[in-house]
Amino acid sequence: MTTIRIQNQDFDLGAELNAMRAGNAKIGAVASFVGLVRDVNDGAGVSTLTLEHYPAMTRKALGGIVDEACARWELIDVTVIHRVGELRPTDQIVLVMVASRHRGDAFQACEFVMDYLKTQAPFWKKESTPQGERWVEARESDELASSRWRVEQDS
Amino acid sequence: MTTIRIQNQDFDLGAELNAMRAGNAKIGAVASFVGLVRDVNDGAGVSTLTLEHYPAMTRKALGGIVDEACARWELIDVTVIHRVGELRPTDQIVLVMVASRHRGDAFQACEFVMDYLKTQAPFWKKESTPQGERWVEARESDELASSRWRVEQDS
Amino acid sequence: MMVSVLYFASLRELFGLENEQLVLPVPADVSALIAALRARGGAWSDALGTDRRWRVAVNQELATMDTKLNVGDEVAIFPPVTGG
Amino acid sequence: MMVSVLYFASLRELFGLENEQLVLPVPADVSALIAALRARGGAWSDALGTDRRWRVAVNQELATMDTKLNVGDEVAIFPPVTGG
Repeated sequence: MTTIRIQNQDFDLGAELNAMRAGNAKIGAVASFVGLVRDVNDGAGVSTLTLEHYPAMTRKALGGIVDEACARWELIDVTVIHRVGELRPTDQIVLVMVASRHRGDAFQACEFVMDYLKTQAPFWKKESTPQGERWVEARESDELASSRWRVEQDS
Repeated sequence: MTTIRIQNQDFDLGAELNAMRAGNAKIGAVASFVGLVRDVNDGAGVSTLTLEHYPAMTRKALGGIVDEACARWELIDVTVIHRVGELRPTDQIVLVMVASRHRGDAFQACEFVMDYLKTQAPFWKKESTPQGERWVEARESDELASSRWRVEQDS
Repeated sequence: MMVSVLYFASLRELFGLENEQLVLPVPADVSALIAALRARGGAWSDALGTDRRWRVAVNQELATMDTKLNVGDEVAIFPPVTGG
Repeated sequence: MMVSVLYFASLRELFGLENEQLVLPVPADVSALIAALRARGGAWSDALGTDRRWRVAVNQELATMDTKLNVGDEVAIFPPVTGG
């Protein structure tokens, strides 16, 4: 089972977990990741963060990443929620929640989905700082995090 | 910052996250793990699961594990909640939630705490099945999961 | 042969353009499209120079320079993604 | 030298005992305590045999067979943990 949502509104981590576990008593492990807006990035204060995306591609990209995770690990349920629009520090940006029988699968698949989302899902962040607006630069470390999953599969 | 709770009552994942992120706009990443009661274990149906612990040692053991995680990774906040008493399928057993600036630290520390908790924190599960009561056997895979963190530090 | 071209994020702002229809000689691939855009000079040759980082998707899937283009394809050009 | 000994989970049920005070000759370590318990025979020698899996904590910290014991120590003997 897979739930993918792109939305302006906030989400509730507890409600997402409750929806997932109510449906399936085979679930023994749920690993989650939530990304938050920080008030400082690359040394500058951040007052708002605006998320733009490429709607026609976003759902396709996220669906592909989740399908790949389901092919690699034994998963029971996956939920991905990504917000778009204007956010503020401490706001929630993204949720990846993965349910499985045992924790190893849940942890690995959750981190895999985040690493691929960070490099392959068409979202872009623009920060508003005291020095003006600026587009967030992609991080080399995200490319590395994503590439290690390729290495693992090849070896 | 660290929160460790041993309790009979349930917990709410969303509320724990909200408490954590409200306090600190430096948090960019929160990795969580929730363990749930499954309705089948080792091939037998499970109607209730009773968790016993060694109170004087539990808090000390969990505190030691969290301290070790804080020494190894750059963490901003950690919450560990473990329930005791009688639980039923789909009930929540344990929560480990780790906040950091970037996701790599949060993911690794969260999995580390779970792996150590599974082998070093004094909790024991007793299952009630149609064939009667039985104590859950420790898994070899949990020992392996825990030992790989030792290898990583030595190498 | 006509294709749709979409621009996102900093590239959209830099070019002052969200999307356009572009006619390319057949057969064409992504590198031919990029070459045509670079030929406009200014911000185009600057942002799409080989030393700058950008990504391209064809029909909503990440593509490479040698990905073939067909009539009616939707090509998107954007900076490396930064969501999550 | 008196120490407190606590039993948990399946061992508590097997021995029918939650805790006891035990007198040991000085100096003593965990292996001396285990040997004294095994000498009781029956469930004791069976459950605490070297081929069975059990853990020991001294003053609430995981210990090994050669961990030294001091007067008043709290020693806990229990099966491998299964929480989480």
